[in-house]
Amino acid sequence: MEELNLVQAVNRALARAMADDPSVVVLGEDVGRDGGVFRATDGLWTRFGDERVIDTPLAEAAIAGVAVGMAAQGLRPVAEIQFTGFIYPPIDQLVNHASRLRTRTRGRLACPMVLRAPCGGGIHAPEHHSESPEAMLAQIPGLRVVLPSSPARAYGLLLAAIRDPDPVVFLEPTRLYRALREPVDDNGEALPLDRCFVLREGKDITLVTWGATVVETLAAAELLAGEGIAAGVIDVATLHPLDQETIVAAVRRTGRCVIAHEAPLSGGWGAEIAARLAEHAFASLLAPIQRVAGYDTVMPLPRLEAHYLPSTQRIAAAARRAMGFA
Amino acid sequence: MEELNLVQAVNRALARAMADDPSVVVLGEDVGRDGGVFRATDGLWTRFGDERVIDTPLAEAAIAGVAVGMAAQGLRPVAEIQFTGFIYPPIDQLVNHASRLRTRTRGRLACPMVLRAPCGGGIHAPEHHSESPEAMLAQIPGLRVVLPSSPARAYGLLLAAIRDPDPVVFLEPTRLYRALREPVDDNGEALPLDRCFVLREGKDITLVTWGATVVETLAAAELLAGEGIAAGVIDVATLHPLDQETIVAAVRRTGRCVIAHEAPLSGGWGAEIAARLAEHAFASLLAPIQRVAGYDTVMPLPRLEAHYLPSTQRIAAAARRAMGFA
Amino acid sequence: MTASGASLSRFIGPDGLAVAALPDFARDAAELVRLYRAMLLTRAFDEKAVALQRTGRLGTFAVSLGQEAVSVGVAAGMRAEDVFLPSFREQGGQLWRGVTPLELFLYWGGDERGSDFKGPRQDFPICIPVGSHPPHAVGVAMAFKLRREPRVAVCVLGDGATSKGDFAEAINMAGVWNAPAVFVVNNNRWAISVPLARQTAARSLAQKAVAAGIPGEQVDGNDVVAVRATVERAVERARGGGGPSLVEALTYRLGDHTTADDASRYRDDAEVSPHWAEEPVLRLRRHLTATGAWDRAREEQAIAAAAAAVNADADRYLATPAQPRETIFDFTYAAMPADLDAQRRAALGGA
Amino acid sequence: MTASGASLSRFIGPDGLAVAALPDFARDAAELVRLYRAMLLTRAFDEKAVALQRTGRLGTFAVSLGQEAVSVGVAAGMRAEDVFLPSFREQGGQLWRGVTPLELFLYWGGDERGSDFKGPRQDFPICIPVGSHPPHAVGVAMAFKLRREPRVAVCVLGDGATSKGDFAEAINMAGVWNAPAVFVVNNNRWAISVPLARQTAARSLAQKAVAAGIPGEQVDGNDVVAVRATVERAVERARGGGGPSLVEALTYRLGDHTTADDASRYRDDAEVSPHWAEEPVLRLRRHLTATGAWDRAREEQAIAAAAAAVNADADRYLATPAQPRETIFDFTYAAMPADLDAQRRAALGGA
Ligand SMILES: Cc1ncc(C[n+]2csc(CCOP(=O)(O)OP(=O)(O)O)c2C)c(N)n1
Ligand SMILES: Cc1ncc(C[n+]2csc(CCOP(=O)(O)OP(=O)(O)O)c2C)c(N)n1
Ligand SMILES: [Mg+2]
Ligand SMILES: [Mg+2]
Repeated sequence: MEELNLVQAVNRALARAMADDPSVVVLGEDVGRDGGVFRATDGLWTRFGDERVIDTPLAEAAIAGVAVGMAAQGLRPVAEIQFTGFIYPPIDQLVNHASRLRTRTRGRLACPMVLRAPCGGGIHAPEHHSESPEAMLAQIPGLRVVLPSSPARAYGLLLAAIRDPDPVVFLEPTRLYRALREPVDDNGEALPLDRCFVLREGKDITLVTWGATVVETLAAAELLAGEGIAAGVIDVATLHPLDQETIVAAVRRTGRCVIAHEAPLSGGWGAEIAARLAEHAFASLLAPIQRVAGYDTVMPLPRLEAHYLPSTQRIAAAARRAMGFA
Repeated sequence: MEELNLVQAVNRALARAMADDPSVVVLGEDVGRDGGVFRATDGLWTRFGDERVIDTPLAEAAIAGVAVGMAAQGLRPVAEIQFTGFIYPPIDQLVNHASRLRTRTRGRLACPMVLRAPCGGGIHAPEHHSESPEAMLAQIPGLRVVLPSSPARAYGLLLAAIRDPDPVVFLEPTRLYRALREPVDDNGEALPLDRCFVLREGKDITLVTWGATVVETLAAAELLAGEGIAAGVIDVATLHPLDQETIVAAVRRTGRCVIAHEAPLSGGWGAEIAARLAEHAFASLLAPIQRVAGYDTVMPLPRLEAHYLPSTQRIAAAARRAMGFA
Repeated sequence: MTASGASLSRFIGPDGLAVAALPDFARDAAELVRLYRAMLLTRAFDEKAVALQRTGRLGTFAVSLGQEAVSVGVAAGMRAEDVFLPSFREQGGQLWRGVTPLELFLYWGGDERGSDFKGPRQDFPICIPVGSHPPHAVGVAMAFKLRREPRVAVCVLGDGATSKGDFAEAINMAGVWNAPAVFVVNNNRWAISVPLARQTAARSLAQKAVAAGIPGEQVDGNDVVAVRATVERAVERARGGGGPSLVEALTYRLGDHTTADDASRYRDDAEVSPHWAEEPVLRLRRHLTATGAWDRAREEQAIAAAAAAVNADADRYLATPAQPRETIFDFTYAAMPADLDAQRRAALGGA
Repeated sequence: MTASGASLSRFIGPDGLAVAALPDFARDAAELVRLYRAMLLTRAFDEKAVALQRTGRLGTFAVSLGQEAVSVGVAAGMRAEDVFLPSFREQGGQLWRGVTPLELFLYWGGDERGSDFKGPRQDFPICIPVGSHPPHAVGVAMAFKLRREPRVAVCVLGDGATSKGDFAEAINMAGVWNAPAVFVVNNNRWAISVPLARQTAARSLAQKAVAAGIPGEQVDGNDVVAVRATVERAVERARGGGGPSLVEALTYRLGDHTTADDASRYRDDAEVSPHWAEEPVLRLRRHLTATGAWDRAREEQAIAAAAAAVNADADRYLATPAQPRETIFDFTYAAMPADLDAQRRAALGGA
């Protein structure tokens, strides 16, 4: 099986989906001849032509809006927003149109579109290129929000997103695009869009995370293992709708939980998960739920960004606090 | 003291701020001669002229962007978005500019603007006119988000918002615009932007809420009192930055909490409050934190909206569940 | 009439007399009567809707009084297989395309089933967020183009909507891609209280097309023959691969913005009055009468027929029970997610 | 050169010879030398920035190679008290207005202090979200207008940015309000990999002004004299109450989009080559040389001086310690909210 990094896995999934289904089209800025600024669409333009791989003018709101129109007509557009910093103009289309076309027409029209965007910090990118707005998107009813953290999961979840009959925002952790490789079987098999991934079992504490922070969380689990603390790790990946069951079941077993994410603490998706646990795992909780997150500040420019991103140390320290709670 | 309803209180605060400070300007669609579709700016155009009360073309993104430019020049623009359903295009300006102008210039430029919008359902309004997106806005670092629930609080908080040196989103519960009157002293006194309002003390359980849902929550507290349950009620009002202290202190005393809001459950601001409590009031919690909220669906059209909005009964039932927890 | 210097397309003047040789369809009196009846139906629908709203049986409603020729004319210029993307004041066009008065009453009465059109299944529902639907038209058009289907997307928006960035983005994209889409601006001179002069300094709205490099033209929006002919030409050009275009139809909003509005706060009667002489129903009646195709008896019969059709559907609307509560949940996704199902069950379980 | 039919303003041709009577400022050789040195400084800055980036000591950077005349010319057409709102490729204009190379290095090196300009205190920081700053220019201009200050807001954006809705909304508002704002499109023919022909079907970008009802004109963006003269005229008209306008400066992006880009993936060398003969530094050098105001010795001295200035600031930049960690928090609000202060204390307390 071929070893791929995350951006290659995204590229394979796109190619596979386009080969399988002529209604899949790709659009966005520089997705054509250039193959995308991160090369996620590399080779697609040559292979599928400029009717199905469409370079757009520089207009994010309309990119999303055009995708809505295409999807209503039964195409399966996969639109790229170059960075999450530019995903805000599309929010109007996502909230007011994409996510509600089905319900407002009682199912007469639907919106099977995907909006892809690289997400998060840690690559020393320019201002406005390192944000993690997943919670802003995940709170939109009628939308799915997915954020994979490995090449194989990116491959399977992107295929699922494209095949899903409803709109999906698919965020890709920029920091992981080329950070790691793993064997990915390009077999066209999708992963379910409503299941968390249990990456590590552990009886003492549950670490819940997603996106690039999965790396630091796994490292923290390893560190804790050395201290005799068995930490489980859950990659939420399919943020909305949420797989509450898997998370609650794990925390019911361990009684302790740390939630780690890169987005600002307040209103981050970690809040939703903590709230679910505070209601549904209440009787099992042995310690306060700890959140380790970006701060409630603007993402700093690169020279200070390492201080902003949740580190292995911060995650491990939160776990120790939870373990130490009487 | 004059009895005013909420929209009149907003109007008085605007007039007062404009009279006190020549740098305050009002802009938005139909805010001038028409006085705003809800009459919030009634009389201002006649009194202050069309240089300070500016009817804009129909372009919400630019309304917010123009306010950013004015604010950077030291004006204090108060921009109106006609309904929260049309506040999504401004989010780009709020996230990428308004909220970060100060930090990205290390304080060289600032953005003392206010973006006002009527918020929420329950008035049988057309499609797209009844949404409650406060959590989407409250998660933006560098921004303040305020949502008053009474005429007096609207008056004092709006004055504070206008005088605040940072950008404030000021949401007004449409359902309460004309629902109730109370004496409002038009004395130019602002209320603090970082304090919750304790509307009712109660030793058994704490009901936390904001906006129009304050009405049903107070009614639920009254209902519960009849059953021998002493429920306190907190109006969060200043959603972000959050006054964690007041809420945590109250729940530490009662050990039980219901959070009620109109926005969809998942990712609502109630999640943030529940998460804070799960961490900082953990040792005092006697029952799972209950959230009563809108559902994770699109706001239904008027014929079904009453089934969507958190009712007095639902809030009271959640409180009873919390009380009944062993 | 037109400040842009471009010529304004018109066939029938305010007095009902032809000012130019009529297009083929308009030489057929039966066809003109069909257009006339469609405008009467629209007006009857609006009247009934306002009556229902005033008595608390319908929500806020946007009348199209005086603008019926734009709405009907645009739809009449399309083929059934084209896709219509209307704003919230295009009931005339929706009715023409087969949306029923019942469906429209349901929609404005706050029932989602009103957008589940049994007729034009692929038409878009009414667009409330002003100017946010032109990009949809581009997407629909690109789907047609990709599939080599000879179909056209037709989007109607207001003069106010031309100030929205989405409109500019959409027509620009349509231009680059040569998308088979036609954008029609229903220029009724007002956006709630904002008159056109405070909406834009552009000399005409048709000229907004220049920024997108597509053709733009003006048409007398009170002349249903001109609207239909102009739109038909634009639509057929798009169908034939000739690309997108923009049509500005000049009309006038004779009524309040909506039932929630009071135009007397910002608009003088003196401004409104002269426009009554220009209005499209009167104009076509004059024309039909002058050409002998119409008389008082037919008029009375037609008005009665329109009212009867509307009243029958109003009764059906009033007799339609609300949807069951669970429909709040049931169309959110194609398949019910476990997480939402839990909420659904809790909601139905009481509490 | 111009496809729009409108005439293209130009004073100095590619061969350095005047093609029209020069404006007053350009008859002063010292002033031309000042402009020339400013372009050299910009080029030296860009070179150094790329060198620092290539050696891992600066972040992604957008060179302005070949576009120096637009950037410098725009700034030179403004007064100090005007406000400049640049996109991310206008270091030439920023340097002219007194932003230091040190500040620019800090910014592109990932340090917020780079936007705390000690010079033009009211200028906007670099705008990265393409096309989102034209509305700010309108707001700034309206503040000037309200306060009766004879000042102008000048916004520079790229050709790609003209496709953004914000741009259309902003120029439309500026038009309605007669705001003292000037919008300059730095048309370098590319938006990353998207050439102008795929960006818009408009015959020119100057014509985008038609949609807003404001004047639009084209200028040869490789002729710094023409850029300055044109912008100066537009700015002075705005200052005098004559309203906003749009200037399209035609130039060419000779380099990659940024240091993260590889233009050879999408652009042939054959397309690029001829543009080297048009580029602005060469052009003004030819002119200065031809008029006897310049020679090889001065050239060498000027290049050395520019490099020295840039290198000195690069050294200062490299010697500047990072800001303390707490500055992540300290400028979020004017006063530190209790809630954020708790996070700040936790962050500083370790863990
Ligand atoms: C994006 C957006 N902003 C504001 C509103 C509120 N609103 C409804 S209609 C309207 C005016 C629309 O004017 P125009 O486009 O000319 O259409 P008309 O009402 O005249 O048919 C406004 C401001 C809205 N529905 N959508
Ligand atoms: C809103 C937005 N979308 C996408 C990007 C990514 N991006 C940066 S520059 C650029 C192209 C800009 O083209 P143009 O406006 O012509 O300016 P130029 O780069 O040529 O100076 C793009 C797509 C961005 N910064 N902002
Ligand atoms: Mg109108
Ligand atoms: Mg460019």
